[in-house]
This record gives sequence, structure tokens and C-alpha cells, in this order.
Amino acid sequence: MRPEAPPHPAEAVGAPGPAILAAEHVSLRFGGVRALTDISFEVRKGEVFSIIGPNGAGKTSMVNCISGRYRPTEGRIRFAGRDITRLATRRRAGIGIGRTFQNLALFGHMTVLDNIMVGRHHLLRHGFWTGMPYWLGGAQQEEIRNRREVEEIIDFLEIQHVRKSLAGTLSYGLRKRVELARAIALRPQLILLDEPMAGMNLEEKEDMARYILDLNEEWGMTILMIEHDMGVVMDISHRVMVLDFGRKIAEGQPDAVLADPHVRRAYLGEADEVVHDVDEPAVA
Amino acid sequence: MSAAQDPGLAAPPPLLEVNNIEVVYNDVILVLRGLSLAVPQGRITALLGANGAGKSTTLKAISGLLRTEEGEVTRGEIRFAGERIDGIEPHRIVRKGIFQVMEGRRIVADMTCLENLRLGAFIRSDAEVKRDIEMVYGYFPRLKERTGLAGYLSGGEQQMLAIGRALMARPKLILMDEPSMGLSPLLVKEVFGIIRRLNEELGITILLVEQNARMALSVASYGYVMEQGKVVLDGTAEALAGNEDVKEFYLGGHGAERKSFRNLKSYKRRKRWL
Amino acid sequence: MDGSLLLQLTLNGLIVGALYGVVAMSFVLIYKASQVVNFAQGEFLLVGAWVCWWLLTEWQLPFWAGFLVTLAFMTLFGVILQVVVLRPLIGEPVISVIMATIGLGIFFQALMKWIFGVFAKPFPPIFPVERVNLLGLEIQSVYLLSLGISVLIMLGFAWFFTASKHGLAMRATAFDQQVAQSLGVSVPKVFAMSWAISAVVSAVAGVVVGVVNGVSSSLSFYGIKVFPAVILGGLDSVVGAVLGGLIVGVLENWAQYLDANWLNWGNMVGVAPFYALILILLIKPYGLFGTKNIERV
Amino acid sequence: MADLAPAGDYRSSYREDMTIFPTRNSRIALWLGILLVACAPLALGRYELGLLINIGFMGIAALGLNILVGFTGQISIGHAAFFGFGAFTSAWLHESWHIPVVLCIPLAGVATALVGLLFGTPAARLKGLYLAIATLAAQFILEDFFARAQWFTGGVAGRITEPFELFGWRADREESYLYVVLVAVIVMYAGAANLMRTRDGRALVAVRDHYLSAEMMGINLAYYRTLSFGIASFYAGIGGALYAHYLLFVSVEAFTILFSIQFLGMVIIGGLGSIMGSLMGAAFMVLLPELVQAAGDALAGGAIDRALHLGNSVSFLREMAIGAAIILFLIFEPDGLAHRWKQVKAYWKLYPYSH
Amino acid sequence: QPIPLGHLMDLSGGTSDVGTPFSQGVNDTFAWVNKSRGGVAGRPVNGMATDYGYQAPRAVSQYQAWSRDKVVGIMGWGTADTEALVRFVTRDKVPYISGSYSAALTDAGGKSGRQGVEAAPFNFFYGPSYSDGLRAMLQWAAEDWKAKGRPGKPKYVHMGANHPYPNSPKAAGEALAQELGFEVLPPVTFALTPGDYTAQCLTLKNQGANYAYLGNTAGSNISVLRACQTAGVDVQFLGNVWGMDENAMKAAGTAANGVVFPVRTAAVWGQQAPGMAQVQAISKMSDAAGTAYRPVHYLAGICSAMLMVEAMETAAANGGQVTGERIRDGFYARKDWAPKGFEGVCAPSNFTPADHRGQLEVALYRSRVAGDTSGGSVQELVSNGTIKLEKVTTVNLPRKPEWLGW
Ligand SMILES: Nc1ncnc2c1ncn2[C@@H]1O[C@H](COP(=O)(O)OP(=O)(O)OP(=O)(O)O)[C@@H](O)[C@H]1O
Ligand SMILES: Nc1ncnc2c1ncn2[C@@H]1O[C@H](COP(=O)(O)OP(=O)(O)OP(=O)(O)O)[C@@H](O)[C@H]1O
Ligand SMILES: CC(C)C[C@H](N)C(=O)O
Ligand SMILES: [Mg+2]
Ligand SMILES: [Mg+2]
Repeated sequence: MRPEAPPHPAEAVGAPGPAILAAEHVSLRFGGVRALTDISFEVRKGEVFSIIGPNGAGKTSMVNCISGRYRPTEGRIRFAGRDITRLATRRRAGIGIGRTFQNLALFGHMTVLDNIMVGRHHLLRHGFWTGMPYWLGGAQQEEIRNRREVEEIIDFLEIQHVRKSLAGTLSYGLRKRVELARAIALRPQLILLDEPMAGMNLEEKEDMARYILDLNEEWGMTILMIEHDMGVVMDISHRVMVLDFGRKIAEGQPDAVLADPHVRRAYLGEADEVVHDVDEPAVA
Repeated sequence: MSAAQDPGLAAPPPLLEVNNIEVVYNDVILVLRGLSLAVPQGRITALLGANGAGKSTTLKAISGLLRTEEGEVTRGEIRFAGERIDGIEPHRIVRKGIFQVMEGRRIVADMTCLENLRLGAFIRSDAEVKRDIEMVYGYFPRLKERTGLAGYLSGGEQQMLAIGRALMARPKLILMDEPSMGLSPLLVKEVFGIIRRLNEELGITILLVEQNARMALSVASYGYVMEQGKVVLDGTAEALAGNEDVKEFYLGGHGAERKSFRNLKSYKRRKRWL
Repeated sequence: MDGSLLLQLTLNGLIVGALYGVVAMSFVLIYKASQVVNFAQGEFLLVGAWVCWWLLTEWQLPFWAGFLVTLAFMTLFGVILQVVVLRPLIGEPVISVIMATIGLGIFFQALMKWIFGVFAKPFPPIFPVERVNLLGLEIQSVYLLSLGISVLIMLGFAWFFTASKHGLAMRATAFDQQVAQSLGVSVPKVFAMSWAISAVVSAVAGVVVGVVNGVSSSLSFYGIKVFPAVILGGLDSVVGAVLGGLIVGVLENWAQYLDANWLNWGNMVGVAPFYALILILLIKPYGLFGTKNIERV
Repeated sequence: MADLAPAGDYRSSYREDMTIFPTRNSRIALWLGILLVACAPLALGRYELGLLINIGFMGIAALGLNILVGFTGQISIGHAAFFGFGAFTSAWLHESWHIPVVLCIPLAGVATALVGLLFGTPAARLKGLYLAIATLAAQFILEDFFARAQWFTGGVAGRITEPFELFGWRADREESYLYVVLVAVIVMYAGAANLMRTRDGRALVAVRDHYLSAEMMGINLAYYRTLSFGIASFYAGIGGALYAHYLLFVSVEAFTILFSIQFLGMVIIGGLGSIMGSLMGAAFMVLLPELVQAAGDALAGGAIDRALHLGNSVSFLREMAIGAAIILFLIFEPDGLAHRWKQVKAYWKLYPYSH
Repeated sequence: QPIPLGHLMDLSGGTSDVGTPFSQGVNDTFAWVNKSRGGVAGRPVNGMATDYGYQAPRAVSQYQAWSRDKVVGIMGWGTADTEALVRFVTRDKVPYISGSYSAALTDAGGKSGRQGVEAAPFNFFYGPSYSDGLRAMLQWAAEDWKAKGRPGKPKYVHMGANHPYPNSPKAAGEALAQELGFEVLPPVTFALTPGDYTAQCLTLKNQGANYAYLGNTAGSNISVLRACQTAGVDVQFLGNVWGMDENAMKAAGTAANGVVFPVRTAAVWGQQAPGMAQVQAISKMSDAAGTAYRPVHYLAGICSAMLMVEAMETAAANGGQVTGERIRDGFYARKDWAPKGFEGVCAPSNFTPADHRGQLEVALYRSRVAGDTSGGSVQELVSNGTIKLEKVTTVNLPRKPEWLGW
């Protein structure tokens, strides 16, 4: 699938595309809680961009602002040159933003296949009136065309065996994969992943990392990812932003960011030199 | 390294014993196929395994919550302190001293932190509930600061609340389902530190289901690896940590020998024990 | 415009509304424990009133004895309902349980007609002083008594949900039965408790209404009146339930005033609360006091 | 649980994988069923045909409710009022505007859908139980409207309607009207089955299961919440119109809350979210009172009758039976008749190996 | 071979309070006719009784079922259903005796020209129409007002549900009240079910009504009477024929004291009359011990059923066929028709092909409740005098052509 050895992140950054997503001075408040304070950043086309930060730092809130679940109290968000700060949530699928959720949000009583087909909702045309006379109005043709695309995604994520299972009965890891499939089915330009590796063991993380890389490199999607596994973040992202208490405390290439003492204190814990060496938990 | 285990002494009888159980969902889906494990008193035992291996199911079988999901233990037995507990209603099991911290935190979103903690003490009617709340705040200081509804806490805070809530019941055995899920590295360390402290300071026995195998094995004294509803490998934490397969599939390399996620072969074959 | 009529109607509305409030509270109790909207609430009134009537007339018990036996019976009734019908449904989606209460409603409505007939039956006279004059309005003394009872019940409910451990357990059960069980809460017991309390409190209202208007199957209509009341108040608010009840009571009486003086539509008393209900829902989808669900992704 | 497809049943194209009736046997059964009903007038009396007709139009309305309850997870306790609206509209259109009945029926469906949308607008903002209660209000408000709108409904006295007529063919008796209803049932059921396997159908279910993520998939929540009301009312309206031209008399008295509950009962008994189940549920609800009546008649005069006053209480017994049926199904057969039917089929497929 | 007759009863619906005794009377009568006379012309009467719950649509669908069974006549019940079925029974030529005395059913020839009234050549009922009953009461009220010597115009108000039955005499009553010098107040609505009608009573009190017509049946009227008693409303209530009876008096207690209402039979249970023996014999059909008290509606049920029986006998006379048309003609065969053996109980009726106003003579009674009614059965209360029906007067209404069908 991947013909050449992938470029190392460091090289990739050397050739940045134009910014596809830009947050400008975004703030978000819930009553007294300041979830986000004056956040600005850009995600470039073709990039894997990660947001990291302690729990409660506002990462999910940031993604929610981009996907439309929350409206920023201040600031603006631009996507592909267009101001989407006030754009209705449901319109964002159409302009090319897809996402997965931190706490699974599948349609539990639908089959995996149908879940993914829902992802194609905005690409389908046949609704109530033309859908009822299925065979006459062209709805059938449309379904078959889209089914083909969906099968491609299913093959890609290797979930053929659960195609017709109800999403609600799958194990956690599989559900995460189905969620990803559903987001891909939107054919987004930018895909927002909220902790895609949570609850996975190493092997599964490796699989997931591979899917993400493929999406980025083969399918040409820009990726914005929240993740707590520093190994993954370091290896696959081009750039990283760190949030803490709703503020941006660092942004840049992974190695540089993770070396930042501020970040180490706020996020990783003092004593470690390499992220993976966490054998000895620091007893608080 | 991990919780000390003195090889010279005969092992005390396990606090919890799971013998050859079979679990079926909806009368048809066989998920556990003859699983056995033992959790010794006062220790931390880790249970590892891939997604869908049946780890959560195992915990739910022990805590009785399986019944709430159309699941059923169809064979085998589960003993707690020598007493059979399979088939007992979940609220009775809690009263016997087993408390499950469920996957995904599951705090009561429309109550405050304090109310959630008080709820944890539901089975108790002694006067020390107040003191224990302070103790929980001692372990998790930030819970004290959050006065709003628990539903608005961030993931990590919710996880702390869930563990704190478990402490409020003063259980003998805590079943923890993926406590590190979604936590930042710092918090993972913190949570595991607390898990270890709970074990050492309060003497609580813990059965720990974790995907973060490295962390889990670092606090546990004994571990089991599950695959498709069966235990396929078990041993002391050190032995497991040294096992080649475990290294390859659960731990990954160390430092320099660690493979980059970026350079993994896409057609890598999975190793299965079955 | 007629001030004194309006005043009397308002007063009458408050008195009847207090009863709606009591029924609404017992409705909210079940909702808070199990997220179940109880469509058989009115039948609780009906069963309670008929049983009490039967004890007083067929067995010639003195009122207080008959009343206490009725309450004991209703406790048992609530528990039995829970064990036979609702316990098997634990873990099923809420919609199923709601359907079951609808089924129960029809069943008991018909059963009561079958056993006691369709004719309204009066209670034997209970209070030596039947009427009290308040601001020119003659009020049944039972109504005043019920007003006192409702205040007591309301205070009891408020304490129960905020301060008591079982109240917390009930809320937790409503939120997520599985979690509640994992905390050592016996979900069946919580449900049994809520149904029993609810049945008893409704029966009190049933007896009060029965004493005033006589017992008949139309008592169960209180179960329907409860809906506008709780929607006004918010499904999960005890205080809201009482206020909602009062508002509905007054609203009905004002509607009658409007109807008699200008509209002449005839049925405004009956439907006005439902128009109000729709309006409220359009403006405040969670009622006046209801809490919004937490929605995080 | 995924359905087990019998071994040896391969599909080689997506089209085959996406049919409503996936096996050859089920398709044969379908055509056979239609044929049997079509031949029924040869064998059955008018009483039995009347029951079939009842099952037909009730089944259409029940299907509408099932789309609302079973697929989009919103309870409606006002379905009978919408059914009634369809009945009145059709009668009114025919009488006041002299539109042929064939056209009145679909028009009534559309008009009812519009009213449904009107009452469904709160649905765009309301969740779950609040919505259920809004439909309860719709029931009472519409009933009140029916009782007062003399020009439209004939007021409390009701209105006489005309039989179905097409090119001089009058369907004014059971033998002929059965075909009208049969055609309507086929069209409406096929329509629903198709709807559920296209974009809008999936969106409805998605909104039920997780509306937040549905919204992120580009689904317009308000539109679909309201649409599901519209569709449910459309079906109710068609069912009601068919009823009006069968009974030849419509009156507000028929469209009570008890009738609404009966519709809910049909949906529960047939199986939430099951298309064919709606028809089975309707059949059950139509036949149940008849059975109670028959049982009452059979016992008439006996000792039981005298002890329990059965003879004078059949109406109560019928109501009790409805309530009890709902409860018993919820307890013992929560997935409904359709599910039981599937199990029976599975049993025979695996025969003789099943336990 | 039995004669098939339909019989619609309300045992469970909004008017089941009075529907139960009435239909019991009808059923007992058919049973008695079959037993004591071997039916009609040697054929047993098969009264197919069905409880339709006072829902017109159910009555219509029941009618359609019966039309398959080829019933020759029907004992019906409510106004809504009877009026809905007029067209059907006229088409099918099925004579129909209803429990509804709606004046609209009296215009047999359809000559009245009133809007909404169509020819009802097959509809009959036993008793004065609702409108005529109300007219009689209004005439009495006008005199009562004069007799009491109260100053000013008396105020009249119509009360009842928005339903064809209470609505039926509304316009006629208000028109006559106007004519007699009453001030007519806006009508007050209350449902057909029991309930809390305090608000209505307060309105009534506030309006200062003197005479109020209660158009509903006993069950809901009781609620009004009780609420108005509590609210201290001082008004003379005028009940519909179905609005008051012995059961209602027991249920309402002293609140029912003084209500004036028409009674269709010439005697009530327990009074002496030539026909009473037969009535008691009929009552034994469902009460072998002979201890039950039978309210006025039971007697009315007997008289209605006997009209049908004798009309069928007329049809069958001389070897005739018992067909709908011949039965209808049977209704015209007699003058001052009181069924044989029921003289003194069943008041005489007169039907002509153009005019089905069977009775224009209206007997008015007043209810007397002396004390607590909650202990003891109706039987006991009547025998110890706590409950009494007291004859007030008999009003003879002229057979005005302009009142036909109104
Ligand atoms: N809807 C809301 N209402 C009130 N407060 C909220 C809401 N959503 C988020 N918050 C608050 O905003 C802060 C940031 O939350 P957010 O979920 O964005 O954190 P996060 O960085 O994603 O954390 P985690 O890694 O644990 O998921 C938290 O303190 C949280 O309590
Ligand atoms: N309620 C249920 N009904 C049917 N099948 C279920 C149910 N819950 C779990 N399963 C199935 O049981 C198997 C084991 O699930 P379980 O949740 O125990 O896995 P796990 O080891 O905890 O996985 P993960 O690491 O993803 O949480 C899975 O295949 C899952 O599909
Ligand atoms: C009160 C009942 C006797 C019904 C009444 N006959 C009517 O006209 O509807
Ligand atoms: Mg987050
Ligand atoms: Mg798990």
C-alpha cells in the first residue's frame, strides 16, 4: 500500500502546505470555567497535527469548537479560507471536517455497515420522497455506488468480519475502528481524532498508527489528533501543540516540544528523560 | 521492583479465585471459555489482553454486573474469601467487599463530586464517612476544588472520582477496568502511584485490567494474559515482563530499541497464541 | 370583569391545584428514581379511593382506621406491582417500562370498573364541619386538610432527595442502573420503594378527592392532569411539581372564567392546561424548573 | 445479534445483499401471502373480511407509529388523533370539494403529515419524555378541535362518508374494499422498507441512537426529528382515511387516547423497529377483543359468568385484555411477535439439529 | 327460527350509569316474552345485545355487522349513534327504537325543513322527546316563578356536555324560555363524566341563574349538584329524563333534593298500577329473589322493548312476515298505545307516518332526599322514605307542527 519509505516528520515540515485550518484567539468559557483562553494555531494541509496536554486542559473543547459542538466565546476559526466560527454543526461535514469522539459515539443499534453509511449522509441525495419508490427513483443505484466506497473503507480498516454486527455489541477497540471508518466515509479533508488510541494495547496502537499514517499519506487527509501516548505523538505527528489550563504553552516539532521544561513539568512529570520510561511511577 | 513477593513463604490462600468459567451473552455469544485466575490477598494482580479478549467481561462476571447486560456465567465457579459468589446479585457482592471501577469511568454526571463520593459509601452506615471523604480528597486534591456537576469534569478528573468513589466503600478487593484510559502521562503516573499507595497503605487487594502493560506490570506482583476468552500466559510480573511475546506485543521496545510507530510494516503478521 | 368571581375561581384553583401538586410529586418521585413516566398514576388514586370506600362502606370501618388500612394496602400494592410487572423490566429500555405503565393504567381502570361499577359512589360523611368559608368561598374542610398534608409531603420529599442516602441512591439509579448496582444499590429495592411511596401518596389524594366528589373511574383523570403540571414544573423537580400543580389548577379555573364570559367554547377547562403545556415546551423545553441533561462528547 | 443466514446462501452483488427479503423462501412466502389475501373473499365470510380490512388500515397506521417509536425512539401518545385527522380530512375533501375518494386518501395523508409536522415542531427541540407528553397534549387538543370544528368534522355528531369508487367500481362492501386496503398496505409497507434502507431512514435511527454524533455526520437534527413526526402522521392519515371510507361514518368519539394506546400496543406487540411486526401487532390488537368477546360468549350463562358478571362486563374485559397483553408482551416477549417469528423460522431452518 | 334483533347497550361508556338499568329492562323483557309467550308468533326473539361503550363509531360498525345478520329491528341507545345511523336504517328499512329521545328523530316524513334534520321514517322511541320534556319543565318553571312571587325576569341556563345528546334540546329550550319571558344566560359546559365542577358552579352562582337545565346523565349531574351545594348555589335544577333517578339520588344525597325532571312511565317501582305485576314478573328474569329495586330507566326499558314486541306481533299477525317495513307499520296500528298488560305503567304513545312524537304528555316529578343516603341500599332508602319521587304535575304540550323535529 505504501510504495516508498515515508518521509521523516522533520523533512515533511520542511515543505509545509498552506494552512487549511486556523484558530484565531479562540476563547471558550462555561460559566466561570475558562476552558480555552486565547488560543491561536494553524494546521497545514497534509499535516499530522497533535494536541496534547493534561486532562482538562481543553483539548476536547478545542476540537469541539472546530467541529461545531461548542461555539467559541471569542475568537474565530477558519477552515479552507472560510470563517466557520458560526457555521451550523451539520454543515461542517459537507465542507470537509470529520471527527471521532473521545467517548465512543456510535449508533449502537445499527449495523457497522449502516453506521458507516451514515457517514456518507451528506453525499447522498435520495431522501424521503425518492427513497420510498426505491427501485424507480434511482435510490438503489445510489446506494450501490456508495456501498462500494464503504466496502473499500471496511477493507482498509480490516473490519469485514463485523460488517453486519450491531455496533453496540462490539468490543471497545473494534468500536474505535468503526468510528474511524465512519469519519472516513465523510471523505473529509480534515479529520479530527480525539484520543484514537485510548484503551488499546501496543499491537492495536500500531495498527491504528498505520491507519492514520495511511489516511494522511495515501488518502491525503489532514489529521488533527488528540493523544496521550507520547510514543505515538512523537512518531507520527509533524507538529504538536500543548495546552495547559486552557492556554497554549508550546507548539512546534515533537522533539522540541517534548524537550521543553515547561511541558515536561505540566504534562509528562519531571523525572523522565524518555517518554517510554515510566517503569517507576512517581508517587505523588 | 514491583510489590514485594517473598518466595520463601507459602502463598496465602487467594482472596479471589476464578475457576474455569464460561460466560455467554444473550444465550448465544460465548465470550469466556474456561477462564481461571487467582488474586492473592493484599496484592495487585494484572490482567492483560487485546481488545475484545474478554477482560471487562471477566471483571463483570466477578462483580455480578454481567447480569445487567444479558450475560451469564454458564460454567465454573467464582470464590471470594472461600465463598461462592457467582450468581449473586451485584449489590450483595459489593457488600461482601468487591468493588468494580467500571470501564469508562461511569460517574453520575448530574451529581456533584461530593454527592458521588457519598454515593460510594452507600453500603456503609458508620460515622466515618466524612473522614473518608477527606482521605479521598487527600489522594485526589483536585476533586475538592471542583464543586460543579461531575459531568463537566475532564476525563482524568472523572477517573479520579471513580477511584475515589470506590475507596468510599472501603472494599477488600477493587476491580479496576482500564484506569489509565484517556489519561495524560503525568496523570497515568499519578493514578498508578495512587493505586500502589492504596495497595500498600490501605492493604486493598486489586485486580487490574490494563492496556498499558508496562505500567500494569510495574505495580502488579502477578499477571495474566488473555486471548479470546482464555488465559494463555501467566506468571510473576517480572517473568511476564521478560517474556519475548509479551515484550513484542504488549510492551514494545525500550528507549533506543523502541521501534517507531512510523516504521512499522503494514503487513506485519499478528501473533496469536491460539 | 368580575373581581369576586375571579378571586373565588383563583382560590378554588389553588385548592384543587394543591391536590394536583401532591399527585405530581408522587409522579416525579418515580421519574427521579427510574426515569419512568408513570401513566398509571391516576389509577393509583382510583385504586386507593375505591379501596378506602370499600372499607368504609362495606366494612363500616371508622374513617381513620379505613384510611390507614388503605395506606398499608397501597404500600403493598406498589411493591407488588414493582415485583410482578416492573422488576422483570429492569434493564430494558425506559420506553418499555413506560409502555408497561400505560398497560397497567388501562388494566386497572377497567378492573376497577368491573369490580365497583361505573356509577360514582359517595363516601359516608366524615367531618362534622363540612365547609369552611374563606373569602366568601365555601371550601370543603377536607380540602384544607389536604393542603396541610401536601405541604408536609413536599417537605418530606425535599429532604429525601437532597439529604438522605436513599434519595441519592434513587437519583443514581435513575441516571444509570448499572452504575447504581455497582455501588451496592439494590435497584429492585429502590424501585419498590419509589413505587410504594408514590402509590401511597397518590392514594391520599384519591381519598381526598373521593370524599369531596365521590369515587368514580374519572378520578384517574388526575393522572392526566399531572402531565401539564409536571411539564410546567420540570419532570424532575419536586418543588416544580407542586408549583406546576397550583398553576394548572388556577389556569383551569381562569379558563372557565374566560370561557363562560367570552369564548363559550365549552371545553376550555379541560384543554387549557394542554395548550399551556405546548406553549411552555416551546419556550422552555425543560419546564420551568427542570434540569437540562448533561451533554458532553 | 446478527441474523443467521442459512449456509449456502451466497450473495454475489451488493444489490442482492441489500434486498428487503434476503432469502428466496422469504420472497416466496411474501408473494404467497399476498395471493392468499387476494383470494380471501372466495373463502371467508364478511365478518372475517372485515377483520382483515381492519388489520390492513390499522397496520398502516401502526407502521407509521413504529417508524416514530421504533426507529426514532420518540413515543407518541397522540397517534389516534392523527389517524382521526386523516379520516376527517378525507371525508371532508370528498364531501366539500367533490374530490374522488382515490385522491382523497393520499391527500388526507399529506394533510395529516402537515399537521404532524406542526405538532412535531416542538420535537425539534424536545427530548424523549417531554416530547411524549407534547403528543399527549396533541391528542387532547386535536380531540377538542374535532369536537368543535363543525365545518370540518361535523362536530360532535360526526359525519357520514362515502364509499370508495374508481371508474364506477364501488368498493362499498368487504369483498371489494379488501382490495383497496390490500393495495394500500403493499404500497405503504414497501415504501417504509425502502425508506429505512436509504439515507433518510438511516438518519432517523442515527438521531435516535446518538444525536450528537449524528449532527457531526451532517445530519440536520431538527429536520429529522420533525420529519419522523411527519412520516408517522402521513401513515396515520392514510390509515385513517381508509378507515373513514370503510366505516362510512367518522366521529370524534373513535379517536380517543385509548385508541392511541392501542396503536402503541400494536407496535410493542409486533416488535419495536420491525416493519412486518407492525402488521402482526395490528393483527393481534384487532383479533384480541374479538377473542375476548368470543370467550365471553362461550362462557355466557355458565357459573363463571354469573359469579363474575362476565356478560355485562365484556367491555371491561376487553380493555383489561389490551392492558394485560401489553404488559405480558413486554415481560415475556419484549422483542415482539416479529422476533418470535424469526426464532420460529430459525428453528425450522436448523431442524432437526435444534435443541 | 328466532327473530334476530339488534340491541345496543352502554354498560361501560359515558352514559352507562343509566344505560345499565335500561338495557337490563330490555333484555329481561325479551327473555320474559320468550318464556311466557313463546316469543313472537311462535318464534323466539333473539336480542343480540352488545355493549358499544357509547361510542357512535362502534355502533356503526356493529350495525354493519348486524346488517349482515339481517336483523329486523334494533333497540338502540345514544343520540350520536342513532342520528348517525338514521340514513343506514332508512336505507335498509330497519325499525329502530332508541334510548335517545332527540327531537330530530321525530320528523318521520322529513317535512319539518329544519337544517340538519332528515327524514327518519324508521326511528321511534318511547317517551316525550328531550325538547318536549324541557318545554314542559320550562312551562312549569314559568308558573313556579310566578307562584313564588319573586321579582324580575327569571334567568335560565342550559348546562351539559358538548355532545349531541345534551345539545339536542338546547336550541328549542332556549327559544321557548325566551318566549316565556326568561332571561337566557350563556350555556355552561361540563363533561359527561363525573368530576370536579366547582368552577362551573361558581360561574352559575355568579350569573345568578334561577333555573338550570342539566342535560347530561345522572353520573355527571350528581357531580354538579354536589359541587353547587358546596358552593352554596341557589338554583332550581331541571333534569333531563336521563338526568335523575333513584340511584343518582342516593349518590348525590341531599344535593339532589328538589330537582325536577320528567318521568316517562305512569308509575315508578313500588307504586300500585295495573301493569305492575307483569313488570315484577319481568324483573324476576334477572332477579329471581325479587328483591332488587328497579329505577325508572328499567321500567322505561320494558316499555320500549314492549313497543317493539307488539309491533312485531302486529307484523306477524295473520301469517305475515316479520320484516322491517311491516314492523314499522305495526307502530302505526294503534291509538293511545300502551302495551297490553302494562297499562298504568307504560304511558300511551301515538305514532303517525309523518309524526313520530309518541308522547306529548309530560309527567314531572321532584326528587326528595331527606337525609344521609350513604348507608343502606336504594331499596332500603326508598322504603324508609329517605328517598322519594314526588309527582309535581303533568304538562300537556300541544302538537305544534313547527315543533316537529325540533
Ligand atoms: N459543556 C461543558 N460545561 C462546563 N464545563 C465544561 C464543558 N465542557 C468542558 N468543560 C470544562 O472545560 C475544561 C476542559 O475540558 P476538556 O474536555 O476540553 O478537556 P480535555 O483536555 O479534553 O481533557 P481530557 O484529556 O481529560 O479529555 C474542563 O475543566 C471541563 O470541566
Ligand atoms: N453486552 C454484550 N452483548 C454481547 N456481546 C458482548 C457484550 N459485551 C461484550 N461482548 C463481547 O464480548 C467480547 C469481550 O468483550 P470485553 O468487553 O470483555 O472485552 P475487553 O477485553 O474488555 O476488550 P477492550 O479492551 O476492548 O475493553 C467482545 O467480543 C464483545 O463483542
Ligand atoms: C343518556 C343516554 C340515555 C343516552 C341518551 N339516550 C342520548 O341521547 O344519547
Ligand atoms: Mg478530552
Ligand atoms: Mg474492556
